[in-house]
Amino acid sequence: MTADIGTSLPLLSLLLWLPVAGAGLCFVSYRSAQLARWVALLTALLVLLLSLGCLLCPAGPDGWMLLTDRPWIEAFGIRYSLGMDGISLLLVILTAFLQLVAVLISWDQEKYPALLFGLLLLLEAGIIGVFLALDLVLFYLLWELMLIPTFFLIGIWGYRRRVYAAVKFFLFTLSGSLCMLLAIISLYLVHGEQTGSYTFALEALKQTQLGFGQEMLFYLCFMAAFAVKIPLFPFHSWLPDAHTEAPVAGSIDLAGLLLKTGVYGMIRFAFPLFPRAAEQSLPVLAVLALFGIFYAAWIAYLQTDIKRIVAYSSISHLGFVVLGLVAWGQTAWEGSLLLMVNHGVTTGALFIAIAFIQKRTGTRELPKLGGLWKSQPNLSAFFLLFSLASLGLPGLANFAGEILVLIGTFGSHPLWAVIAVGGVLFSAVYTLRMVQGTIWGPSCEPFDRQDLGRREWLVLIPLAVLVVLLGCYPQPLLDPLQLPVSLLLHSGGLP
Amino acid sequence: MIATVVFYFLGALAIIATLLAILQKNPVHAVIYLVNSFFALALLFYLLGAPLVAAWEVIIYAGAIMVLFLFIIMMLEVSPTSGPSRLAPTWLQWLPILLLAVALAACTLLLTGLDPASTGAVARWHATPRDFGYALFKEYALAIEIVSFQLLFAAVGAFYVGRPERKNKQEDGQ
Amino acid sequence: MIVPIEHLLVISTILFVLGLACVIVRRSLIMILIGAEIMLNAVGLTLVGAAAFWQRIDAQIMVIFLMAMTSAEVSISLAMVVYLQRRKNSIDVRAFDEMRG
Amino acid sequence: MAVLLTLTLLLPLAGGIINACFGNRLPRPVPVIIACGSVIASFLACLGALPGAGGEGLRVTLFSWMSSGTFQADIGLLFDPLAAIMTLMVTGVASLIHLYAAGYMEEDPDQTRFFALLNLFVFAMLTIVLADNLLLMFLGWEGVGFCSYGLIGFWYRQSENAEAGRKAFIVTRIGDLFFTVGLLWLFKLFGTIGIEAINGRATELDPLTVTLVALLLLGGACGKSAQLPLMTWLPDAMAGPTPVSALIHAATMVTAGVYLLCRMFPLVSLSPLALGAIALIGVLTALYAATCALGQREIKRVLAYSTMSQVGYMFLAVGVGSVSAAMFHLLTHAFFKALLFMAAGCVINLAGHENDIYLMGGMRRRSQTVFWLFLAGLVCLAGAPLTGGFFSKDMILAAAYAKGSPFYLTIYGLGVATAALTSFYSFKLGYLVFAGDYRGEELPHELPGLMTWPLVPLAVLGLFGGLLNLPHLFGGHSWLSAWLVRQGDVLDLPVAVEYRLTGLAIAVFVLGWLLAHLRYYRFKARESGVLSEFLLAGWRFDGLYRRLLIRPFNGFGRFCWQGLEEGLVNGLLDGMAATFVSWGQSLRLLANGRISSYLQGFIWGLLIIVGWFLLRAVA
Amino acid sequence: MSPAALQSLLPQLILVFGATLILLAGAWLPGRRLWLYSGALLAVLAALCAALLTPALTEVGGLYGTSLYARFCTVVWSLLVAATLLLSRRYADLHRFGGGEYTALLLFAGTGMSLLSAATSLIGLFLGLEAFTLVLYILIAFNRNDNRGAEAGLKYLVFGAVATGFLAFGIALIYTATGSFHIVEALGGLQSGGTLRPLGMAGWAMLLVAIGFKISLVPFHLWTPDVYQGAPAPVTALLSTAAKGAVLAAFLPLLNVMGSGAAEVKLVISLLAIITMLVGTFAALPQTNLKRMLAYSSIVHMGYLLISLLVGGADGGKALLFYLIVYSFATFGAFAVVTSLASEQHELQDYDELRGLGYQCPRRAMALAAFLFSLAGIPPLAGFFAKFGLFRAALVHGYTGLAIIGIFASLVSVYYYLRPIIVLFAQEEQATLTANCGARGEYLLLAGCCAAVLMLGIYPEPLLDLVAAVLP
Repeated sequence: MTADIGTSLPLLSLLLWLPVAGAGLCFVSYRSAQLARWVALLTALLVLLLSLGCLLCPAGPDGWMLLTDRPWIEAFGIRYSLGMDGISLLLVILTAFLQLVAVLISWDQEKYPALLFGLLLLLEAGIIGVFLALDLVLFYLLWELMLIPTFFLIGIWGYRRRVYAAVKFFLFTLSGSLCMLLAIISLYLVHGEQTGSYTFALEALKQTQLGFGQEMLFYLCFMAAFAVKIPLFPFHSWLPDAHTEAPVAGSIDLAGLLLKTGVYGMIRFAFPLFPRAAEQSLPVLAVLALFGIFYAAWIAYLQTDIKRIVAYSSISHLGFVVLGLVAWGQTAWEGSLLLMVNHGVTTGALFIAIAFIQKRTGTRELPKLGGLWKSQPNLSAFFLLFSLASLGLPGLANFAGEILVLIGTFGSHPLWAVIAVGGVLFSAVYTLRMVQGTIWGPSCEPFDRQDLGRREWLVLIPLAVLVVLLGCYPQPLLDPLQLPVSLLLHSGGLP
Repeated sequence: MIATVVFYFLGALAIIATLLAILQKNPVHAVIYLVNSFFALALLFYLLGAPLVAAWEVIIYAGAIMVLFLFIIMMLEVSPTSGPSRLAPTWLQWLPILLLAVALAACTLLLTGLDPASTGAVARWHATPRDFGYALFKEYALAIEIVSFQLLFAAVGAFYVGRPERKNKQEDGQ
Repeated sequence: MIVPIEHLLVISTILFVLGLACVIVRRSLIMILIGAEIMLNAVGLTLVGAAAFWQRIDAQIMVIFLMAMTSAEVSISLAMVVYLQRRKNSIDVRAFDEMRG
Repeated sequence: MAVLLTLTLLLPLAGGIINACFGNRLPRPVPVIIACGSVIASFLACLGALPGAGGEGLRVTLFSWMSSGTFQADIGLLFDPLAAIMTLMVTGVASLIHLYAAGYMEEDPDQTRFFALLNLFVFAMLTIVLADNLLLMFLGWEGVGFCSYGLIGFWYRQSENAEAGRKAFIVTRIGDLFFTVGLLWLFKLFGTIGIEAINGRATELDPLTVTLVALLLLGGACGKSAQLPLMTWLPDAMAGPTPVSALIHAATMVTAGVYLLCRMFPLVSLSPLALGAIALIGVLTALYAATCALGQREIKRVLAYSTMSQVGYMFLAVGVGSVSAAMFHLLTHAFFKALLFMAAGCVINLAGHENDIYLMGGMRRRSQTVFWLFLAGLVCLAGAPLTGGFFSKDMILAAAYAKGSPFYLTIYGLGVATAALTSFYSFKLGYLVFAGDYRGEELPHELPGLMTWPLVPLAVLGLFGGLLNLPHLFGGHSWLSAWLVRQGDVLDLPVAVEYRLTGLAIAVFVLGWLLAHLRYYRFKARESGVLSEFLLAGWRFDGLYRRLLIRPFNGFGRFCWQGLEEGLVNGLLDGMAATFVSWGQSLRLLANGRISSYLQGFIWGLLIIVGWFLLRAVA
Repeated sequence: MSPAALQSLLPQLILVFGATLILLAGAWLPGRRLWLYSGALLAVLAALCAALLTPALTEVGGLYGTSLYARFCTVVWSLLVAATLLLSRRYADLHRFGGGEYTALLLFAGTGMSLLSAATSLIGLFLGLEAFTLVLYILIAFNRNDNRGAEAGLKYLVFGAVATGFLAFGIALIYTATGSFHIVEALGGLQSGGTLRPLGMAGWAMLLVAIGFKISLVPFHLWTPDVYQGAPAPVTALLSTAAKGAVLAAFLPLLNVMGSGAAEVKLVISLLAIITMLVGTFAALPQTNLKRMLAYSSIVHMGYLLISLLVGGADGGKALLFYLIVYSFATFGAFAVVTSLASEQHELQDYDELRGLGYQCPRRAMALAAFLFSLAGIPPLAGFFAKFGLFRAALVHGYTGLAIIGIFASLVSVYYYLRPIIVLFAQEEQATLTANCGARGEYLLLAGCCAAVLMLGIYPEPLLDLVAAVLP
């Protein structure tokens, strides 16, 4: 590892702690919604600027742009160890951006605004931390830190079945991550017994010599956590409920960010720590991913709640992401990571559009919607654009990632890629059904005839620009991925 | 040899008296039987070389505590007609518990019987009051202190709980 | 030599279990407390026997503490009995099952 | 030159974006002017760039789209003769149609959306044409699909329209799957997706691979060009505004499949099997569509089936190895079919927005101009001698005949039969619409000038389009073949054979006309009967697909949702949760508030512990 | 008693004489706040003494040790008593507690606890345990206007009396086997030939029942929810933290001094741990009363703590003490919230009564949520590192099965911790809420517990170091 470059300005720690501080401020100022709002906005903005500032840091030969490593809990061998490479960078920027959007979108929230903003910032800290942590316990801690804010986001500001959804989300993710915790501690013990140094540092634990059965067991435990978060079939059943019942900010965070942490965990932790087990598991993962793509698409096709459709579509798209990982190649991985970012933006945008639609019509049920273009042409246009991006129209965001995944996958496993191509068709089928029922057809009567307001424009335009830009010129995102991806691919000892 | 016979006799007496005590419907009768049992126990203590303990057994248990019980029974007017007969369990209720108790006793005894020490004999031995007093006030002085405080606070507690409800809560100051 | 320690344990265990049975089966609060007294007496017997067995005085001292403790306990218990009788007008333990579940 | 070429591509895009983003805020005629202006400017820029297309052609790389690992995709243009001729046609026809649309959509409140989509469509179509790699082509490919979707469902308030758009998008996307797989495979084979590179190195492949790849490309082309078996979307697509039908579903987008096959011809031609398949699909579609056209009642649906049929001819041309014949027919067809559609739009307008040809009649009296324009298109379609359609169709049939093998002779025979049918339904249409008396009730609508005069150049082009590639027999020099550097396509048949073939073509044309004249000159009554119903419903393919594909699709989806998702996965989880809680409930019964039962817990616990110890001690 | 012995016992002396003084003075001056505050002050003073004073003797009267471990326990229990006194201020006002008696009894309970965890002799252990148990009988029934308090007192009394019998019988049996009350000799002499002597087994069986009652292990746990529910909330706070902690702290050396014979006992303890964790968890699931739920939760936590007892040694000790302290903060905090919500008529216990409270009293509700999350072991709250340390210790020492069961239980337990949180925040507000606005002292305590729960969740190192230093 290179020396601590970030000493002059502890960028990584700032990224992690700034939102925490902001959240604290929000909680403290719980009496004044206005203050909390601005605190949240400024914090989110600052974090975004900081994360963009990280772009300026050059990457070392080992891929790390910034590293921070300090003792934390020496009694257990836990270190406060953060690091940023190209992969983290992209995801951190995505997080910061979407969180800013989430703050903006929640601006008018009247129900306990200070609490909401505080939780959003806390969640941001957790997610950013997950993307930066290089110590397994620190990672786990931040991984779980995401739980509480999300639980409240769904549980307090959600819709009708919010409690069920929130509890289900909590229990699901927790059960996965507890498996991971067990494996983390066991791995630490095995490593400690072998080397005499008890540590949770990722780099050190990679050197652990494991028997194959042991390795597979640990790997499965790790994957339990990640598979739930991604979510892979059949661990996905929390997702539709959580997405559907969550308020818009929660949906953005869930779909845009939380799901990505699972994939990130796979490439940063599960694969490098247990390369042999990972290799053995690839076919299974591929089958699950492929099955998930179609299964979720099929279910999405029959839903009548548009938010639920988008929720299932997330499962389907994440199937592509996992497929790309399974293909185990530069192009496929870069495609997966790109698709992750793009899916985050697209789906987040879709959820926002849906929230606006619901605000105006009071419903998300397809049979009650229709003909929105007549009264809300601008909103409908945005909705259409995001839907198209979601179904993978070339030139819009998702396509760039999907095609790279497919190309990469075809290179190593043509059959998987060919099957996956079918998923693209399916996504068109359900997405167009959703568009059809919402903006086309005979019009329903919206309660609120106002088209987009100023703040709504402010939120939607950057998203729309991004959706187009990421589709037309994804290269700036691919460049920083190149080195870390190739390092990760080749360090694991897999072909 | 006499001592041994007396021992078994007293043991049997204590057990029988206790058994009768717990089977009584009327608590007053039960207390009387129990006093019997305690007397037998006190004699056993004496036999086992603890005359002082034997004396206290009579004074404290049979004397003080059991009288206190009687006193409370009288005070609460737990009449033999209404209260106790209603409160006395039937044989049917006794049976499972007795079985359980027998099983428990059997297990415990089998277990203790397996210990090599259990065949060891209790020898004739006599602790003089001097030894006793020495140990009590020299070695266990601290324990005595603790016990005394315990008794104090128990008394306070008993007083607090047992005192009648005041109609007028004047002590609610501040 | 009077008896093997085993026999002493037999007597005290039987007494102990009798006390226990009394506590469980009886419903009158007073009888329950009496059962507890029986159990403590059984312990006393064991201790005195053990003292004789080891020819040491400690166990006898312990019996004294036990008695003191018992009397403290009894005083509180009986005060409670009075208190409960006054509140509920009953010394049937079955009357006290308001909290459950 | 490069700048002009770039402008050709980007001007429609700019127009589209401006209209999409700001169209609603601009005063009324400005969006239309922007739309038409940008396409016309694009046409002019294309004309300017044309000299660069000769020989090796012109290449422009704008920027790198994405590159990852060994994969590299640029936004790069390739302006070679094939692309040039196509670009010219697309921009030219699109310009005229834009002008026509300006009149057609004059009163529509939503015209900015219309023009934005139309401009975007032109951009996407030009992307297909000019792309130098398959991925960029795919971008255009999907782009036209989307624009077509948006324009078919333009009048979205009727659910059927939007449904038709969706159907078009999804059915073509089935074809796109094949294209995508082909693209992936080609990249794996060659490590590049550049069209020239692939064509140049195609000979390195083994025959089986070539055949499979070519078939995949054929699949893609079938979807876009509405060939069997992915043809069901095209007739429904007529729900869109007429200019859309003219531009997208007649002149340009549906021919994209043909263009793709021509583009990749060096590769495709390496597999005789694939060529045979292309030819077969082409001719079968041509025949199928021609029969369906016979049974249609709506004017635009007749034209839609005829388009399908004509595109089938183009496929046939590719299948028999004659790129220039395919492109020739593509061009003439673009002219006369655009003309026909737009004239049909005029007719519909004249008939007071009535679509049913059985409710028309006597239209000639309502507008002579429209009649003559429509007739010009009709004779081209029917293959009247010396019209553009005649020459191009003849070239295709001759090329099929020239192949000589029984398979191709059969195909030739089918092609000729189709030609007869074409002539028959063309004139049936003409008679029903223009001859006799008006049978409808609607009053005529005014025809804006913009809706008639852009048709004139098209009529001229259609009628004299044959000059583009006039065969030697008629004193021409096969200019198009030369331009495309496909001199080999110019057949060297004995003159007698050529005369025979030409004669046959004329004969079938006359036959068709005569039959139509006999039957339809005097209108009798609406046809009914099993056969005509069957033809009207397009051989009931829709129903077949619904039963074979859509219903099982829905059924399986329902199984996944209600069976697996709700029943198995969620049921299992909820059941587990319920079990846990019920355990808790039964444990609650233990805590019944009774002191004695609590104490029994003590005893049991003690008994177990002592018993356990006893066992251990004994052991 | 020698001056050296007095000095060594100074903290306990402060407590007990303070209690007596307040008791006496309280009879003359019936000021409630005055006595509560001065009691708290005394308790803090005792804690300070214990923390700062290096004792002159290593063992006092052959009964109580003065090791760092014992003093550390004294500090913790004294502080908890002080906190309870502070917490009781408003509650005592509302329910017209006799200030002098209440304070004195609590201080004496503190004495008993600190003696208990310092015991080096079985007699000392017995006396310490009985000292605070006796006092707790009264404290639980201290609210004389409450039937439930009376019922709770009765239940605790009956079980306490029976448990005393078991404890004494166990001690008697062990003495019979070894002839000594001193823990090291008595328990060390229980094994022969590498296994536990049968008499030792019988003695341990009785001891386990008694201890099982005190720290409410399944199946000796059934009293717990009833008593917790009925007792005054501040008393419950003490009952669930210090009272249990003191027993556990005393339990730890008992197992440690056993040699090879400990294996037999540990087998039984692991069985108890398993059923405690599982039964407690499942029984808590359907609870709809906050205090009962917390009671079951404390049962489950005792199950976890048994694991650390099994691990034993320095590792287990560290895990135990750290867990115990973190658990105490969270549980005490939770009961403090209950206390602060109590009105004159009743405590808000039922979930129905708590509905929408998150918006009426956001700070307290948030604090309660934090405590519950900490109990559930969700990062970044202290409960996580407590569980982490505990399961880590278990895995290090090969108790994999127990660790897995523990993790499973803590997973399921999340559900019942979430329920009140949902009730507080996620459900519609109730029209008529009877929550109190709470007193300053309560807020102070809540803030303190919250801060501890958060800080220890982020940076537990200082406490871990302290705990490691304290253990022998």
